[in-house]
Amino acid sequence: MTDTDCSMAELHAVLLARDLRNGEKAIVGTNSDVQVAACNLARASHAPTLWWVSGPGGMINCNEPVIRSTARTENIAWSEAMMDLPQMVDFIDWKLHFFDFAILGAIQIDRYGNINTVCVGPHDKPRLRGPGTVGISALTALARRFYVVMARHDRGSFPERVDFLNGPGFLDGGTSRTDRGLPEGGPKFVLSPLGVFDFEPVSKRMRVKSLNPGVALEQVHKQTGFELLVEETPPVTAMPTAEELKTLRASVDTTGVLRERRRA
Amino acid sequence: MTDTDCSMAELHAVLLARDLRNGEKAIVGTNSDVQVAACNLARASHAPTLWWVSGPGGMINCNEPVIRSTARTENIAWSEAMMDLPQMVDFIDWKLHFFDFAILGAIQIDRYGNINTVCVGPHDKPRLRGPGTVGISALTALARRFYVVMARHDRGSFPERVDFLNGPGFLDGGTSRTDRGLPEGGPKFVLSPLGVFDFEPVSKRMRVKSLNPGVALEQVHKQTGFELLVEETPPVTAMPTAEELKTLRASVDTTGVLRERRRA
Amino acid sequence: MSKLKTLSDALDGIEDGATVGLGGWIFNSQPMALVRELIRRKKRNLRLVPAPGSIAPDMLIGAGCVAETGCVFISFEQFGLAPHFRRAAETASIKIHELDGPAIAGGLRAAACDLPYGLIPDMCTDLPRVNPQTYQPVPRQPGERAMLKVPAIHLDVLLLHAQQADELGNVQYFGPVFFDVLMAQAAKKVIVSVDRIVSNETIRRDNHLTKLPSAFVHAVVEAPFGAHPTSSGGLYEADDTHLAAYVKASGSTESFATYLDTYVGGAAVHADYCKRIGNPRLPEQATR
Amino acid sequence: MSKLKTLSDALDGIEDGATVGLGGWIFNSQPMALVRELIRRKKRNLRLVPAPGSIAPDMLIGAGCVAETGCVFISFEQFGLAPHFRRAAETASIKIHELDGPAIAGGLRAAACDLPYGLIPDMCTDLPRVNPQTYQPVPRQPGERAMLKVPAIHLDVLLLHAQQADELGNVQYFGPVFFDVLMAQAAKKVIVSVDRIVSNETIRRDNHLTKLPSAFVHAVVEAPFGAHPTSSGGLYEADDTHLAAYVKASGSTESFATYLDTYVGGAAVHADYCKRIGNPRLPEQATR
Repeated sequence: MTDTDCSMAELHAVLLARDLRNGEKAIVGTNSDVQVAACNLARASHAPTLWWVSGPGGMINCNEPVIRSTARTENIAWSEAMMDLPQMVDFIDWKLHFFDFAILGAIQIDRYGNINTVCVGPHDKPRLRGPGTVGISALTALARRFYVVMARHDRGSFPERVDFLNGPGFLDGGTSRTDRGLPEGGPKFVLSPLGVFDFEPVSKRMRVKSLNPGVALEQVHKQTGFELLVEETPPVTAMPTAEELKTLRASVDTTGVLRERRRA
Repeated sequence: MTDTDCSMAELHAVLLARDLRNGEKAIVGTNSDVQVAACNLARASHAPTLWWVSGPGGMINCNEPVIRSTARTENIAWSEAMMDLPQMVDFIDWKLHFFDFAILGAIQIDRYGNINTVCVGPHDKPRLRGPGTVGISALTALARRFYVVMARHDRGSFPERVDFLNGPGFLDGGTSRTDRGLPEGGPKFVLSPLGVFDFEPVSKRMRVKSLNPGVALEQVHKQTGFELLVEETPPVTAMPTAEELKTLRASVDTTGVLRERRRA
Repeated sequence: MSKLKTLSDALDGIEDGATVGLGGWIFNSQPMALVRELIRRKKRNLRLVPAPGSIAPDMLIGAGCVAETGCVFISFEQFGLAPHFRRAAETASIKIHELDGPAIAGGLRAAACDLPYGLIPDMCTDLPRVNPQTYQPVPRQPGERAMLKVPAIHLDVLLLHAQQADELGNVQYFGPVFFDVLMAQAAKKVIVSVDRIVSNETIRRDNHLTKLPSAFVHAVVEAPFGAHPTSSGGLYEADDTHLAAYVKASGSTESFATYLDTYVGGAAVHADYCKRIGNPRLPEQATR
Repeated sequence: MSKLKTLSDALDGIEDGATVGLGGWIFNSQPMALVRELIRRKKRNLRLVPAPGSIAPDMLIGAGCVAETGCVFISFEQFGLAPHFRRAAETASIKIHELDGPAIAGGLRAAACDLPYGLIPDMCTDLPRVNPQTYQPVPRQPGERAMLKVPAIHLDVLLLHAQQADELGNVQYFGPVFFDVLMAQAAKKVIVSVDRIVSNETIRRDNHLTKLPSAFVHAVVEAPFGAHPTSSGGLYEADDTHLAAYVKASGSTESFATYLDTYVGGAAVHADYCKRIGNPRLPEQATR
């Protein structure tokens, strides 16, 4: 094991942290280990005034160097302030107190970056019933951008069209998102075990941005339920540097919550 | 001075306290000395679980034996809890979290117990501009009953019809209040320097309940801008007992904020 | 006028078919002692309105108490999907009202304010398609943002768990309140289990922790570890072993019946439940 | 990314005609240092949206800065009516938008949520008659409660006073927040004067006092006694002598010009003002 070996969760935290900027505002949902790690890694390196709030618990800028669920009471002792939940629901608008970004997981994501956490199959008798929507509709609709972290990458989880749309991405592509009255925004990157994906600026179709080490383009095509755009030969995902991993492990995730996950 | 001599403010606090019951919920506005004294006197005697909240500051069941403005930070140290103001605005409904009563002052009150704290004369160019409405509209509309404490009693302050109606009493009398969609409720007593007034149950017209010591009925009629109902000869207002004044001064208003006011 | 009641007395008067709110958040402060008592009493056809939850709505569904449920989020997170909720959805054996955060918040606030409905932005999701009763289009003026109206969510009764309260019903939270306070404002009756009853003096000393003033609360029940197997505001953590065992037991009708018999039916009062989980002890004091 | 600004820098960019919110409550936490600076800068035609207030809106009106004002409540309580507000109303020299508590709360919340309007119950008052722009009838379904819609109240800038903040803009209140937080959620720009600047560590130590997280705040200004002559959350009481003198001075154009010259124009920076009121000192520490 070299000093840049890392788990998939660590890789995702580092890839996200690199894209977060100083002064941005973020909301972090449930199931939040990678999200918290990304925000606190950015704060510990290039974005010290990135501001984040725990969606469920309301704790702001928790800086404990241990990754905990964002709903946990223990986070209070390490926070600057608490927001209550109804106040937070009001706060998610897009003109005054917009959030710059949110990071979400999903059961399905489609070619236009719409996401589904509700069900596979028809809603009234689904083949698989997921947990539901919580804040996903508001965050994907109203944050300035969002990131999606997918635990799996196969034809079921990357279908042509989500079975249930509860997190609007680019809707039907093109200008359909803004045509239907949503603000500019939408998904910026999708991270999966196979690579990193973004969206072509005009058609808003998902495209390959980079492939994780050892992943072949052919494999990605085979495991995706729609035609992914590819421009030239995709590069290999830039893996975490020794410095990034050192900061992550020494200042953010000191108990190794992310490291224990599956290898990248 | 006998041991039952008291100020007008003390008299009003005692008269109000007698009518408040255990377990009731109340909201206390600005300009609140008599209101706070009435609530805490009732709590100190027959209504220990009367629950009251400071309208402006949100402090609940402040039990400091000193009368302070309900907006003051000092009340926090003596309270069970704080409610924030928008939460309080939501809380003033009439089906779930009704308030049992409120106590208000006014520039004018009319024969149907409607009150005015906005202006005398036309609104666009008033002869006298008052402070405004704050919570008065919601409290008079939605509390189960309210009390009005008038600093003056003359034809100007007791007109046939208020120049501006910002606190609904019985509107046009009879069933007009409920006809227009407001809940049952309305003013219960009016306290003025001259006496105590209530409302005839069917017509909802103001009537004389008792006259303060030394006040003649004729004087009251002369100083009132509408025809007051009188049933039989009104009794003399039952003045504070020695016991009531003792409790008020020893357990509620220990610094004599009310006592310093004008004699009753 | 004490509001302190026994578990059994506190739940008197809840009818079959009642609309029951459940507070907490996933593995935090699920009102489990109250939920188990509902199951012991064999309540039927309940209409649940759970805050984002886990075992509280799932166990009620598994025990056959539920006809309909709102769903904002019902999940077992690292342990997978909520087993009984999932099965009930996939077999269409209960009716599910799909909700998102803005709709539940808007509906609860409308109820709290006694308004027939509230307004939320239209997020262009599939939710209005599957739940047209909740998401109703609003006629729009030119240039106005697209909105939906969401009807008031009235709760007959709300079950909550918090850390401490006095007998008057002032309830204190050491941790976040999630949707608990908003739900309390929308409920006809609010029943709160707490890990311990304290004096009014204790409540006044740390009065910024009183998130439910007594006027919001109808009954408090002393139930130490009443949120178990979920966490309670820093007093105890979620019991991962128990949660995993619950999910496993939920795999078959028989094993779930055994689970219910052990922890619910066979534990007639809350003290029995505490014995079954090994009589854990609360920390002496954990306020901040 | 410090948000700490000088009084003068903080108010840069406020245009004549701007809609300016004023926080606090009557004689508590009126943002007076900021108000005096607005007057020094000779702002004109402001549209005020004051929380229930006293000297903050009154002095701006008296100094000729105001074209229109909302009025929920503007009073000098034991000192009588607000002298300049009263005169302006009685001579119809400014436009007054009469509001009640539900309308300002509903309008601010609609703005915070970026909705075009909010809903409130119809209380059968004369307010809709004199302010039909704010109180608009809603078509009613049979059996539905009568409601009014109130348009969103958008604030270009909001002026507040609180007790302490860090340079990042986390603002702490030792006392009640009144409408301050709701107004902050509805404002494009939030400027807060505080009696003292403290470290981020101090903010985190008593983090339940942080009522305005830094994301709500655009600039903080250190102005000890910045609420004078009104009170500041337990740090100092209202200065009754000064308030009475203000009311007296407001009796004639000449005496009010002298007042303004002494306390505003002639006190070019806030430190000069503190000198004029006798250089009072803050207590060392007064959090709870």
